[in-house]
Amino acid sequence: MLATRLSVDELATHIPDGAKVALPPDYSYCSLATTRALIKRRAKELHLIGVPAMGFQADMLIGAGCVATVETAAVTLSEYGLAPRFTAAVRQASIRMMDATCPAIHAALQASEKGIPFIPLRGLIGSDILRERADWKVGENPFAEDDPIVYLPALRPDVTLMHAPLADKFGNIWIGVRRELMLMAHASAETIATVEDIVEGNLMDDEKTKAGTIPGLYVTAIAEAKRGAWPIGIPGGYEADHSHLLRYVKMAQTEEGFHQYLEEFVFETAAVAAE
Amino acid sequence: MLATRLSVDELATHIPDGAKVALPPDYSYCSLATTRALIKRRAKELHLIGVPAMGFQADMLIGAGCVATVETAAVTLSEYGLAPRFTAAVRQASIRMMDATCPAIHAALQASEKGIPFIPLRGLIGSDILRERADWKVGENPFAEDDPIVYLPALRPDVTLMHAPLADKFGNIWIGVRRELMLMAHASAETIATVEDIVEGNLMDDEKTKAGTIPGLYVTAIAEAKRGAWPIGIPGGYEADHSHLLRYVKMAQTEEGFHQYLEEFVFETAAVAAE
Amino acid sequence: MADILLEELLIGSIASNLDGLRHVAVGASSPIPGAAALLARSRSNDSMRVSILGSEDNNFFTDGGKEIFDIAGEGRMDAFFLSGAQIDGQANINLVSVGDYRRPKARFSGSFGSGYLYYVVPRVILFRLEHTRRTLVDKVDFVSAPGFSDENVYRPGGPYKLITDRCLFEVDKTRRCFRLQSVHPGHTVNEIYEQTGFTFDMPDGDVPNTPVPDATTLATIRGPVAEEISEIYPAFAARVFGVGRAA
Amino acid sequence: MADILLEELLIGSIASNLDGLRHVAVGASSPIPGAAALLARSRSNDSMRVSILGSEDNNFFTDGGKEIFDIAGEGRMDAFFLSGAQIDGQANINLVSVGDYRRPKARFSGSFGSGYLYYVVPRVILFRLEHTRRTLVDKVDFVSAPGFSDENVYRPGGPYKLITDRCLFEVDKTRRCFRLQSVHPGHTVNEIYEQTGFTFDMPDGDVPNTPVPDATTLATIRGPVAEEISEIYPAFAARVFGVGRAA
Repeated sequence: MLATRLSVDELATHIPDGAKVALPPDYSYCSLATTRALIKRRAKELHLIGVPAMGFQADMLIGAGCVATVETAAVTLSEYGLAPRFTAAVRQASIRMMDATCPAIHAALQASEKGIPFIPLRGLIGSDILRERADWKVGENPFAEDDPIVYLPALRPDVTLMHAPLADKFGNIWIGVRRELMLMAHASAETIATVEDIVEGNLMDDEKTKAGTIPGLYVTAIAEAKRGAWPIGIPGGYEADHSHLLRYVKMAQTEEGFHQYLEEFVFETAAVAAE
Repeated sequence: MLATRLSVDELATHIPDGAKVALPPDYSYCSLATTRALIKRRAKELHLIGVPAMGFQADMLIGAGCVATVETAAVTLSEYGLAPRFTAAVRQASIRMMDATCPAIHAALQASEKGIPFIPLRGLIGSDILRERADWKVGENPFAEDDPIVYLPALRPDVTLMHAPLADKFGNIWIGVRRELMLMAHASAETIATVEDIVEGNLMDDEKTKAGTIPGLYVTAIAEAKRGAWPIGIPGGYEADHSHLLRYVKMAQTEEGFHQYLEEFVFETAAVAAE
Repeated sequence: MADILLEELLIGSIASNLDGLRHVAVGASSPIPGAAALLARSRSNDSMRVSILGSEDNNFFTDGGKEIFDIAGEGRMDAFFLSGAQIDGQANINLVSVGDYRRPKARFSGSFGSGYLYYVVPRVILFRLEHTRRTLVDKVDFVSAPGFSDENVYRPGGPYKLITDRCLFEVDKTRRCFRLQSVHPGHTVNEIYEQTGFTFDMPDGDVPNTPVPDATTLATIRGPVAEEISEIYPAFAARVFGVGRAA
Repeated sequence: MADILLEELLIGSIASNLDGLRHVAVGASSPIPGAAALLARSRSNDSMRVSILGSEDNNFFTDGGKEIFDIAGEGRMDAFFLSGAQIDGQANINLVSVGDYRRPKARFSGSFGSGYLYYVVPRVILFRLEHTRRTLVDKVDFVSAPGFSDENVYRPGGPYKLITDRCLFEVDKTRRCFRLQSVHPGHTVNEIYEQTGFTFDMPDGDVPNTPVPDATTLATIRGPVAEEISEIYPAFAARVFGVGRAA
């Protein structure tokens, strides 16, 4: 079965307003190209799910007003510091926070992957993370006496968005050891990806490549986007654009500066050239 | 950290009498070399766990009197028919059966892998598999009304035994797409493996190889054993020894014939030459 | 159907129950269902995926043995095939043993994935080539998976058809039983009654013959499908179609 | 300790709390704990594994983001490091916000894995370089993870030490509080009292100084450990040890 191949703007239409979107952290495979397409079409009310944390991608979407809810273990720009638009939005209570802890997100996605309605997890009891999560419950371990444990409902994103180094024409996507992306694809109703290259042949034909490949079965559509992670990097590919990210962080400290950034690097077609 | 490297006979001592041993099916990576070592030292009271089914390996261990309990979704010799020593043992009630269904074994191992005490699974309700499993429970889905679901306790094997194509001196084991072996290693207290080759270098250094590698962290010891899966084959390596397997099935139809097989191919040192 | 083999009839008949689906999975030791799935795919205009356990060419899983069950649990598998040492009139299947479970007269391999897949795959096609009172029984000795479940049990899947070497049954989910749908050419309704150990419903009016594959279908079965199935089942392909290497 | 840097003191002190362990894991943005783990490994006679998030050389996971947590949940991780925007006298940590959670005065990144790892890793070392009443508080505004749990809560792990730029506290699990273990050279007990927002126990007798690394340890830190840590934290390694490329 051949993959559906789209432009980046068309790909972004698979994330409708209000969608639950699963996103990887900055050090994984993030599709900033699609992030810009979402901002350009002024996407609204997105529910972002960090797997398990998010970075620049989330900060931009939040700053641009695309986001209603943020479900994540963290939003961080790592060595670049706190995420300025995220921080401002939380302080203004303009987004709904669903704070989590990393393994709770992984586990809840695994429940979705397996088609089970919930999964238990240790930890969390006595934390304010749990206190604030009305959707999580504490129950008993049925195999022990007086052993409370947290029950997490399955977390099923509408769509996973990623940027991968390679795909083939069948929609198979190579992610290597970044298997959280495999889990995200399994757990989500749809998966869309921009990729650096669409290779000849079938990634499933070589057992070594196959071991790190998301089967096309899970993939709704792909789009070729050279340097589609820019301005962040992709592991084994290119480095982050350090000076651009510093510039982002500086501009994004204020709402005005952030919108000036969007004008310059997202809304202007010049953005394409900058890539 | 360097791996512990042993002879096959030494490796087999990591499966003490009474141990819960996880085994893969014939079409995966089975260590028949270690199976013979276990029979030679007259291992007793083993609890075999098929992940999710077993074949020749289990039939031999059962016939040789090494096994007390069989927990599996099936014991099958595929195109060679029913497993004769398994079938005889069940009919004589000389082993305790814990019949399962494939996904229940995978899910219960995933619970062990995650360090959660149980995991729910759909299906099973109304089956005699469930009726016969006193260790499984039916409970409620806490996120719905009147929605019974099976709770499986985590399944933690004492040891996983496998035969893999490659390992390195750090104990990293390459299993490619056979990721049920990865799950088994994660879920078990210990993992031991015979391997065709112990390669120079580190399997983790190449991201393509790394994607299909069990980290040495999980591996207690390895032993080199050329053609260690014989008389069955290993995928991508060598084919099964068809005429030998036919001979096994013929001899194993009776207890006498089976013990003659053991004399010829297990207890006799000639067995080594036959490999 | 002088020149049409039983296998070809079954392949054609099963395939007609798969058309329009997105993903059909086939378990181990199932050459006829495998060929039927490949036939259905060949006329799907590249919109159907077929996964066959044991195939290298038709196996696109990369997350270990659990993935096929996870896929089914998530609703990404539309059809699957199951069999039974015994199948009864309530569509219960038995892959375990005959007689007392703890001291059986006969023991088979085991339930494999049936205790799960039968519940979650919308279109489970039961397939049994031995249609006798020994295999199609009034009540199975061990329920590997029940044909039907109580109302409150999560059950998006279940039995859809039962096909044997003599006939095709359809499933009546309301009445929770089989209804004879068609009899294979050369077989009779009386024979079905005699050889079936459970009671079943009859259709309104005459019982039709199971349709034989048309010339185009037959050519597809004997050509590309035979070639593809020989990768996984060389002995079957050689015996039935005279193609591929023998095992 | 004229010629010994604070970083070197901390690295040596942390490492002495890791000796003999099988697997020490280090999270993101933790150059000093990372270097301490590498130091402990260097003298473990090849019996310790160290995994460092963000490292290529010291990352041996092949099952995605969940694996490090699964490993911890299974008891295969002996020590980990956590910090907090706030840490209180009951060893509660706060990585989320200051003020009302729904309309905070300050918001930080989030809890990351703390809501789980703090419960299951036997030896969690709290590490906070800013030792003031702003960070070491009487009561945290948000509990990312509690220091202690009720008796019936599964809790094989928890806090083991708290190390700051001024001193080292040990954890009294029975009294559920911190006890001052040693004061870093150049700092005083009085200063600790002034700068700490929570009450803590005092040891019997005099409060010792935190031992400074001996010459062999110092040579290891400045040699192989500095080299190794520069792979992950080049800016840190360049600034503190003058090795490796600068970021």
